[in-house]
Amino acid sequence: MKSDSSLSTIVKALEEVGAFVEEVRDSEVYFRVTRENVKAAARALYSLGAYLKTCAGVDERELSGLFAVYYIFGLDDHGVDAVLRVLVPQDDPWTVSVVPDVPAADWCELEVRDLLGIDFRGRLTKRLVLPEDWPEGVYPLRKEFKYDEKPPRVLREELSEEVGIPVGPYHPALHEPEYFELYVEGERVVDVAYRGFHVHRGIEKLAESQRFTYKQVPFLAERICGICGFVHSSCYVMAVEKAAGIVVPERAEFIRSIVLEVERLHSHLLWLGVAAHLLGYDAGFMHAWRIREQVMVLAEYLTGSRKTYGINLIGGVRKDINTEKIDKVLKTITDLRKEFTELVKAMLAVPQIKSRASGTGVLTKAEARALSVVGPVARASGLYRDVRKDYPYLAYKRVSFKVPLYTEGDNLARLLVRVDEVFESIEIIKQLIDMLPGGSVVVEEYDIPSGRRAVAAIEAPRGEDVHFIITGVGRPYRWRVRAPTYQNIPALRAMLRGTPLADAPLTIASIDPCFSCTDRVTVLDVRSGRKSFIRLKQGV
Amino acid sequence: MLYSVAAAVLSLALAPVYDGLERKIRAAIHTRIGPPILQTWYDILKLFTKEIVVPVGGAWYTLVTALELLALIASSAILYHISSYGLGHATLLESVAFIVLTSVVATLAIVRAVSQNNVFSVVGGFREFSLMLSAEPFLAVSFLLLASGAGSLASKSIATAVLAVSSYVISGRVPYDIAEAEPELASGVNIELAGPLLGLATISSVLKKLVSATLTALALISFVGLSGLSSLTAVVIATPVVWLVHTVVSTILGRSRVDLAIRFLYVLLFFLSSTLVLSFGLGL
Amino acid sequence: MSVAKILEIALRTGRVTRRYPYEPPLLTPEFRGAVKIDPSKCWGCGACVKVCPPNALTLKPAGKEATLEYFVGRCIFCGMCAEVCPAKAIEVTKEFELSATSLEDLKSRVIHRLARCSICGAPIWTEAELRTVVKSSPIAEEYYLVCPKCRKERFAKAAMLRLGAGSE
Amino acid sequence: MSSVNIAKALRAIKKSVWVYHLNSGSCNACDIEVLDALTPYFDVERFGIKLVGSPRHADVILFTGPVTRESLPKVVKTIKAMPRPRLILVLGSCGVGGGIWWDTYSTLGGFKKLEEILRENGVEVDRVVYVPGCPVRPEAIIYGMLLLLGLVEQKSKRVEVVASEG
Repeated sequence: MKSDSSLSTIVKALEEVGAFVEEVRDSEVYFRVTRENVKAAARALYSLGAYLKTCAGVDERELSGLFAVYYIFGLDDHGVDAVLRVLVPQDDPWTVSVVPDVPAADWCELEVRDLLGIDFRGRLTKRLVLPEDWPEGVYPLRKEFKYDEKPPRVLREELSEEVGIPVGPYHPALHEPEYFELYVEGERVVDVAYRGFHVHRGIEKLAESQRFTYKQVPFLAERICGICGFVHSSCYVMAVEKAAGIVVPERAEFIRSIVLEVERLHSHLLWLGVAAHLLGYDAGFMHAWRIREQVMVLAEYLTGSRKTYGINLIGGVRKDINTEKIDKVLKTITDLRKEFTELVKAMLAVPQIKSRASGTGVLTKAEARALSVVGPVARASGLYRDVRKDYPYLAYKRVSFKVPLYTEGDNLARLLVRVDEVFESIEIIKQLIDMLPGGSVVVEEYDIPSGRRAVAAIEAPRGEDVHFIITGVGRPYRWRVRAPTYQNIPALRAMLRGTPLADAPLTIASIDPCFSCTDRVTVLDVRSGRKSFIRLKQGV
Repeated sequence: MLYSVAAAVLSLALAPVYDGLERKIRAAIHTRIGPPILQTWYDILKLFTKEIVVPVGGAWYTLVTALELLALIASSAILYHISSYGLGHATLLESVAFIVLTSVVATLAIVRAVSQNNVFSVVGGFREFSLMLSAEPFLAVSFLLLASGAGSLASKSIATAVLAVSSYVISGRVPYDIAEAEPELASGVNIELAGPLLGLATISSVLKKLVSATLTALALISFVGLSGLSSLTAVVIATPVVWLVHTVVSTILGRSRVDLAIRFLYVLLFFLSSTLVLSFGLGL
Repeated sequence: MSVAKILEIALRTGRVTRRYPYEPPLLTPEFRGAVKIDPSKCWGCGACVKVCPPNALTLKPAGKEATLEYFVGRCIFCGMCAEVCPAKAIEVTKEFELSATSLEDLKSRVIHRLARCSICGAPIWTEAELRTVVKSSPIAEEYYLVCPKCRKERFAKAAMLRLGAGSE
Repeated sequence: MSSVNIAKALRAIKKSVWVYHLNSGSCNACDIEVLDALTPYFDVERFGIKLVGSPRHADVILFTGPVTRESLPKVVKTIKAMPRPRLILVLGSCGVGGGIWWDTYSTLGGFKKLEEILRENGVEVDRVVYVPGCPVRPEAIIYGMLLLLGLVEQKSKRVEVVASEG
């Protein structure tokens, strides 16, 4: 993938703006850049076609006496990641923001500001990370902060003034505490404010605490999200293996890929059921989940648990697959294919589903590109983006499959992308089972040197999941997770504007939001400050 | 008269059972077992054992809920009274009283919804209003037409179709349950209710379904031309059958959106009504 | 009408409901439920405590005893403890009907008596662990009943003596 | 109304249990299993259990998550809105014992701690049943619910054994 010429183009472009190469590892190039030059460097990368994967603040004072901010850019055309490392002195912690050129950095810069106390110049900053009652000047990701410190709490009455139609924080459509405030005119949404990050559990900090070791973190990573947890644990172990140069047995890679696809099947079926429920078609919900139940049973049979599978280890997997399991997999996916085909036909024949899903929650291709959306949301807006193709990992380089692409960008297109992906996943599992190599499933002997860095990405059911790791002694020094929903939520604002109120829940659900993924470390308020008043007119 | 009262009382007592049956059948279409047939009764009885929480609005509010229930009982009583001699022979007074009562029920429900200090409830109330505006006039016209006994078989059939559709709409089922649409409105008009008041509202919603099913059953039985006790019995028996059809229809459809619902209803009902007028004009 | 297709599917499928608790649950042979510690096998070595990600297993010394506590209410059912247990004392069961009205009912404890250092009297390892060690490689009591600190001191003293550092 | 006749209340709801699902910052897995319990294979509607959209309608709250700092005020508000008796089924290892993040800076560490805060704010909880599981299986949710209603016996018992003398 990585050709020397494309590498030298990138290096040359960045050296022109004062950055220099720090390290080249596998498909990652690390650049050092001063805080004054970071904006120009980011601009240079953007003009080469890069997109921002995420940024991360690291307290490197123990290593170099400085703070560091990493900007991770993906150049998917070249299959290369370019990482900018900006060093920030601890007694004068500020850097220049890249947001004016790279809007996608908005959230992660604010996260760095609030969790590490680094100020960003040249952009609007506001205190919004962490709960409102969190004291000033306490930064959880600084090393001197203990992971189990609990600053005094003030129980405040919240959301007393309700200006819009509150959807949440407890709302039957979401099943997760999130808060959207919809500003409506009649029954049409004119704007939306998002108040999220209720599920901040301090996972990144916990992983670098004394309580955890490299081997235990996969179980923590799995609990970032109860739907796509295996993606997170796989991505974590992949990042560690990459950093430490551990070669995983091929059979383990295949098993991981099979389980990842099983997880995608259950996730998409779950989503389809929820979408049907939101459209008032409970029969669709029940039948989708009835079909899904067999996938859950299969997952338990393969891994030992219906969810949070717990089979990932650094160096491989804990459970092997035998012939009985292979038979069960093949039988389940054959039945699934048949039943799913029928169900989709029946569902799409329901007039309300077609009429309410099509033309609502539209995200154009241009908007999708500008907002760097990922996964089915991107593919439904005509953006060809799939980590399994762009950065092939595990066993995906060995199988052939199609990436479903729709151009309408509406709720129906996102539904159809997921439907197509179910069929593709079934095909992928079949191929993987056919080619399953022999051998062991885990390497026991390995060594993880400290101070290594790596970026790993996996195509989760919801889109690209990125993990960035800096190794430490016995445990990660810094572990940064960027879940797909993190990237997709900002697109909701574009999608919801002009959508009928009745379709707002479906539109919110159509990005298949997973707030627990997004919220691991942050609390965020994008309330625009603009208070449009509601006019509740009669429905017509 | 006595028979009509007996039929009305029987149907009122059976309505929650029909509702339980509806849930059972819906469950069967979902490939699951579902609740016991008496489940709706259990729910109502439980709600009445709960403490009374009077929402903002207080006594006025309780009054509206009780009045709504009374109006529903009265309208079903009228229907069973009419049943004893067939829809074609209803007096003008009876027909008008029925129409007025149905509008009163709808109006009270809307009043109840919008008088609450809750956005969801208010939105739900407005939706109910728009829905009522689109269904109620057609219900009235077709009912009065059938009650007058005039017109040919063709025009009667069309009027029955209009009545069947508009009475389905007032039953508050999918796709027209948009007033209490759970996903976006968190049970909408009922959100602020609790305990016995919610119990009353639950009975009201069951009775709405009863009135809707009885209405269609009555119109259909009228074609057969029965009268007296046999007509009454036929209506009482046909009611759960219509209820069953309503159940299946509501299970295989999704929820509509207020604008789509109204557009669809207007198109359908206007089409049917113009055919009706045409058939009258041509004297078919 | 394909809208009605769902009826056909439902008719063909029938009812799939498991009448749990009157019918057995939908368990597979691989299911990992709560773990069970066999007190007759446990040494109290604490390997499981070290590996347990949520700290559902704890080993706390108190006076003459050390208590290995398993709090199933925090367990994540990963089964890593059973994998690392050197005594094979931990078994992963299929138990999932764990509900309880109080948190105390969710705790199970194995109490180990602590052996004391014959020199300084400080608690060292559990008696069960010492027994196992002695069984596998017999050593004299004067060695195994001495805590590492005292052993180090004793060794230092002996070495000094050998070096002729004297008799102060 | 400080004392509530729990036995009477439980009898009243034995055949009709309306539940409200309250997520205090869980990972979603338990929440998905709650939904799963409604679907054909488990079908809790056969016990008269129904998911409702407002805490005012609820007989029982299904509580998941370790209670994050951010969700705390809203959780308190929601439980307050529930009429007495307040019956709560705490689902999953997070709610029961705080889960894998029981001691981090941004979680409270489970329902026990929340109960203290609720009491400080004058919100009484009448009965709690803890259901461990990570995530809880749908069957475990059913079992917990039946235990709350007093229809099954509790299996878990506090065990304390002295290790064998060898």
